[in-house]
Amino acid sequence: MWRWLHPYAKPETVYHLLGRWLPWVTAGAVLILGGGLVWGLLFAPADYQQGDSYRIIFIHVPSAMFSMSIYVSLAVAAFIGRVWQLKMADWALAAIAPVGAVFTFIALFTGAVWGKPMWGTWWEWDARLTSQLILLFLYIGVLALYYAFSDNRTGAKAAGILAMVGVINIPIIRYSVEWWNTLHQGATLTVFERPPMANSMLFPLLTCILGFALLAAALIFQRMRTEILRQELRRPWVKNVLQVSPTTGEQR
Amino acid sequence: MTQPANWSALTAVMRRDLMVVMRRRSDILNPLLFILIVVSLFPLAVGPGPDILGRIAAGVIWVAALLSALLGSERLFREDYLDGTLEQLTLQPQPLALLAFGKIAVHWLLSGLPLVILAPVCALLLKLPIAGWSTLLATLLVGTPILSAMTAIGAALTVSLGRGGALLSLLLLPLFIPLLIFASGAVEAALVGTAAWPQVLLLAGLSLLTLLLAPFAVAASIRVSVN
Amino acid sequence: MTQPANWSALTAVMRRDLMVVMRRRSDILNPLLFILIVVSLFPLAVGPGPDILGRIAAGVIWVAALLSALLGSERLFREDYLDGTLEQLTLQPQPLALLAFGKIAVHWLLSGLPLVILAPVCALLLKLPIAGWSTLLATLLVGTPILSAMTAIGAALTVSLGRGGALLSLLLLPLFIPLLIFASGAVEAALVGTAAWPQVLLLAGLSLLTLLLAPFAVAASIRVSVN
Amino acid sequence: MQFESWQAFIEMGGYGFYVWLAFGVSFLAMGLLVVQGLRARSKLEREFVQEQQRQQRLARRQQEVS
Amino acid sequence: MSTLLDVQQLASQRAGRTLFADLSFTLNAGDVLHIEGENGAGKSTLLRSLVGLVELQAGTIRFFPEQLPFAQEWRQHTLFMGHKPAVKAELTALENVRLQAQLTAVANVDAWQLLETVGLLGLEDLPAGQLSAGQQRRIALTRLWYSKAPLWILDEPFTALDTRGIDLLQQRFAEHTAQGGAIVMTSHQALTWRPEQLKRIRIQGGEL
Amino acid sequence: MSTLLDVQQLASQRAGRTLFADLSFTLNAGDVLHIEGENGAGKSTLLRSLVGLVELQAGTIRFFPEQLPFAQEWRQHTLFMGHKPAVKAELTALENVRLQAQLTAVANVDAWQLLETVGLLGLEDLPAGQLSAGQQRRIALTRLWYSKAPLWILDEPFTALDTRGIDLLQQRFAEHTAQGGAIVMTSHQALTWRPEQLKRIRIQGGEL
Ligand code: HEM
Ligand SMILES: Nc1ncnc2c1ncn2[C@@H]1O[C@H](COP(=O)(O)OP(=O)(O)OP(=O)(O)O)[C@@H](O)[C@H]1O
Ligand SMILES: Nc1ncnc2c1ncn2[C@@H]1O[C@H](COP(=O)(O)OP(=O)(O)OP(=O)(O)O)[C@@H](O)[C@H]1O
Ligand SMILES: [Mg+2]
Ligand SMILES: [Mg+2]
Repeated sequence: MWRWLHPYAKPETVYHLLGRWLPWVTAGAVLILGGGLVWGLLFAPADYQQGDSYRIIFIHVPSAMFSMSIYVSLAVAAFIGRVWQLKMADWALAAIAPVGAVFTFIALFTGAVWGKPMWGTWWEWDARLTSQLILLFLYIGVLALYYAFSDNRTGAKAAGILAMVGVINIPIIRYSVEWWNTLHQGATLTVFERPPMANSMLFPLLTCILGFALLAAALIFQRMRTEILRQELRRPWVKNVLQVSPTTGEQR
Repeated sequence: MTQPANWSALTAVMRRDLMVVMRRRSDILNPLLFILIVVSLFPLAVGPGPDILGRIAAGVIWVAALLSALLGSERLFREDYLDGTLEQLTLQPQPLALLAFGKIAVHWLLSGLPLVILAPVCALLLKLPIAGWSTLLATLLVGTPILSAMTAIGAALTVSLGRGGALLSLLLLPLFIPLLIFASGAVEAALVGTAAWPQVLLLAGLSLLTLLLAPFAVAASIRVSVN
Repeated sequence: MTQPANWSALTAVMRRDLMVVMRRRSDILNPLLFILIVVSLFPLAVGPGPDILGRIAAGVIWVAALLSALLGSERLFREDYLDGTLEQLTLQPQPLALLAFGKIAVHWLLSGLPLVILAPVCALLLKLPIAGWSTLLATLLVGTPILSAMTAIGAALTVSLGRGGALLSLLLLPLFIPLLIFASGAVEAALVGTAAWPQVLLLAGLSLLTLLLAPFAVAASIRVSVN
Repeated sequence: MQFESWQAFIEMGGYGFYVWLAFGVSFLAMGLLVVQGLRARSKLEREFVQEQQRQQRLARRQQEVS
Repeated sequence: MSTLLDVQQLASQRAGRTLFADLSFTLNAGDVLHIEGENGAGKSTLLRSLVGLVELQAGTIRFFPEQLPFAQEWRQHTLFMGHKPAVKAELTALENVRLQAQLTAVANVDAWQLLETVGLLGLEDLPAGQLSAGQQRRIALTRLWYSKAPLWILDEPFTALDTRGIDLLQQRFAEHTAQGGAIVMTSHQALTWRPEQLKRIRIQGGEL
Repeated sequence: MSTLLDVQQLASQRAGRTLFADLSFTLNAGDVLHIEGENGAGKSTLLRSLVGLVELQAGTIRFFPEQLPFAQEWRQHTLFMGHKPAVKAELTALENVRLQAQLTAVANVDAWQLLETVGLLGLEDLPAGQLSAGQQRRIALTRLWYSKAPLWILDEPFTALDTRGIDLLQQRFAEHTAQGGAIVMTSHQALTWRPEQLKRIRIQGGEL
């Protein structure tokens, strides 16, 4: 069943394949996300309860959404790397994790900033907030382990194991936090009660979500290419790739 | 490959580790005293008001458990790695996961068990209301093995790095958090009079699951580190 | 024997230790993250009610300081002892106490300094009332060097024993207790509006004294351990 | 267009500080991510060139020796 | 003359350098294979890759009797000793020997006898860390006296031993090969004993 | 011919056994003192007690020039290398060499040159822990190439080195003694070099 993957599993092939897609994905990300944000900031109506502060939603919600799905993809990559001994899946950790970590950070930060006008506090030990914070720590842990080893391959394998252990924990964390918080205090601070969203707000939001997805893909592709090169630095094919433009990096 | 050989290797690993730590009989007391001291730090740090103390008691005892697990983590594999024991272990005919289980068990004996034993004293020192005692004990009993197993995974992953505890703690503490929440939540529940057993049962289930899976994760990590 | 030679040896010791821990530039973050995680453990353990959190905040941050000192303690001398670096250090022409001072400084850089830097964030996370912030910062600044110095003494004494952290903590924690009492007392004073500077000054005095004497104690302990 | 003036757009109905802080930091973070990615790539290229030069140096020295 | 080990076209790279490539050899009962090479040539890497401690670049390794299917089975037929002695400094010589034997699942070793054989009698109660360098090596080497593994893979077994110790060890090697065992070893010192079936392989090491 | 070291009636006990007693010798410029003895005889103990790492039972040790009054002064005139290499596995060869030199307060060593001398060029960027056993020893041995100490005290300097490495080291020994230095060393391997002023002392070791 994995046989069909085989020709694609060659680092060189993947490198060039990603290189071919990268410009398109990047262009799409810039256009769609830019459009979505302009739409959201300039044209969407103000919220009748929150006024214009709600416009933070156009970054907060997409980044929060993808912060979690990216972690799942991280674990899937680690699993493939472990079970099918696909080195490149392990390397993908290094491409995926930083993007996920930054998305998580953005969700946290925009949430905190939004919380100040809405809830009157920057930080609250609310279930969602807490689990997002832990998610950030998990990302950083995977990254720290990946780069802690001087031998790239060993680092990739070790981080893969950690990513898998971490993902088993994600639902547990989620559940525990949710449950812990409601026990201690009533639902005074649940993430805001919103009226059913008007289309004039929903459509820019959906555009932004799509834009974030493309952005994540573009970032990951670019990093994956670098990572493939790093891991294969001493292989002959890399010599060809890098010597096309030894100094300027035109070939990127 | 036969059962008895596996068993003797498991006990050999455990006996060796225990002997190294307890060259002297008096060393058995060290983990106990460590926990006592950590727990008695808190009344000093937060002031002795019984109302506050009682409310944070379960949390504090659980934090002490995490710390005692973390403090014992470096010794789990590091010296074995440096002196070549770890590579010999990977070459034994017994499954490495079995030997890893032995390591986890030793870690628990040296960090988890003392806490379980001392829990009543700690509860007394921190003025935990009586209603919470049995639940606290139950959570410790089923929860500390999870700590040991997770610590072993982290320690095995970082053993070849030799970089002090900061990286290790970074990896482990997020994984410990659910445990902390469930456990202190259970005691809280007992204190306010609602049923604590669902959480305790949940912890027990998690514990079993972890003990079943962790040895394999540890074994895989050791193989990665020894390379 | 000349001043510059002493200076270069001191920096060499410090640079070596720092490099071992921070192979990469990004490793600088690890101690910071460790502190953040430890501090965020507490709200999870004791529940998020802001009234409780604020009252125990200073104590918790100080307990985190102790722990981060203890966790870094094994790495202070143990590997140097095992690989022969420690015996080379005792044979250098420079006074061993000077090199010991270097070790203490590194330990502080890796465990005390991150805490001082992150203190505002920690205070925010734990909802410490604004009135206590400056005092907390002051106590940390003058108090954490004492922690590092004491830890170094304990670590040097136990380095040849190879017996994990429990014995070490046992030696050290009683020494830390006065520190904890003064520091959290000072913050408490600031919170209720009385003068905190007497305690802070006292801590500063203690700190100077310790930093002056500890290197000699560490040097003597190293010589005993290397034998 | 929801805002009458540039000024109103900046003020965001009184929430300007929060909205622009959130957007600013988010874009800063993403920008740093992009820059870091590109720099990692060019660092790799530099390393590669250095490595090649080192190989040549070593080869030359080996020839001198023999 | 039965074959114990068959190695075909082994290749290994470390940090981008090819240490050896296309290395093939067969080991029969009674063989002693002395692997030679300069510091950093790749001798230890070769031995470690034979037992699976290092990943191989290419090549096949077959242990005989081949009907043994699992990794765990051939492990029982192989004894590996690397540069590090795996002796616990905190435990006494006696404890070290006993626990090591239990770990390798050999029941009923006479630890006292073993200590006498390697010349450590009278020192059994000292923590191994306080013994001299050669004495610590001797503790590790006791494994050779009770191991039932036919294939021994020894990395620099003579390190830190005095001449009497080296002679003792070579005697044991002779016994082992006479009983149908085989030995793969490295050493920078020449053997003073002349095995009947001595093979040598020289590894050149990679180009820098 | 100036005297560098004068040792009178040294005695040492370890764990209740007398390792040596009444040991006296003098070391002049150009001398090589080879201390012999079986494993556990007490060679390392002797060397370590010369530099004060082990407490003496009895005897006097005098370093010359004697007008140097403080312990710190003779330390600058002595270089000791024991069984353990004091090489940090986490640091690269280059970093190890540089930091070691700074520690011994020798300014301006050319670390690259040193690495080339001991044959490690091209490996300077690998963490020392990944180098081969002999290569790690070589890192530690670079100290011999810049040390200004006249008296060298070396415990088993040939461990893990290949024959070329041993030759290189002996060359350096010859240079050192020719310049008026002196060497106290132990080794279970015979010297292949014949120093002009070779002395031997054989330690019998205590009765068990
Ligand atoms: C540090 C603070 C905050 C964090 C870490 C945070 C985190 C999250 C997360 C993880 C999600 C889930 C996205 C998903 O399930 O796909 C989310 C969704 C959301 N958040 Fe936040 N949040 C924070 C503060 C806020 C604040 C203050 C508000 C508004 C008052 C807010 C409004 C929303 C909304 C409207 C959603 C979408 C809900 C949905 O579609 O289910 N968040 N946030
Ligand atoms: N884990 C590793 N990562 C990268 N390179 C390694 C690793 N282990 C060994 N090497 C490299 O492989 C080469 C061979 O090392 P090896 O230990 O096999 O040499 P050796 O022949 O045993 O030498 P010695 O005689 O000194 O023991 C060395 O140059 C070393 O730098
Ligand atoms: N710290 C110690 N405590 C007690 N006994 C010790 C200590 N160090 C060494 N000994 C004993 O002293 C004796 C001599 O040890 P030493 O290391 O000097 O031997 P050596 O001649 O160097 O041997 P080798 O050739 O094996 O290196 C040994 O029997 C050892 O048990
Ligand atoms: Mg080797
Ligand atoms: Mg010796």
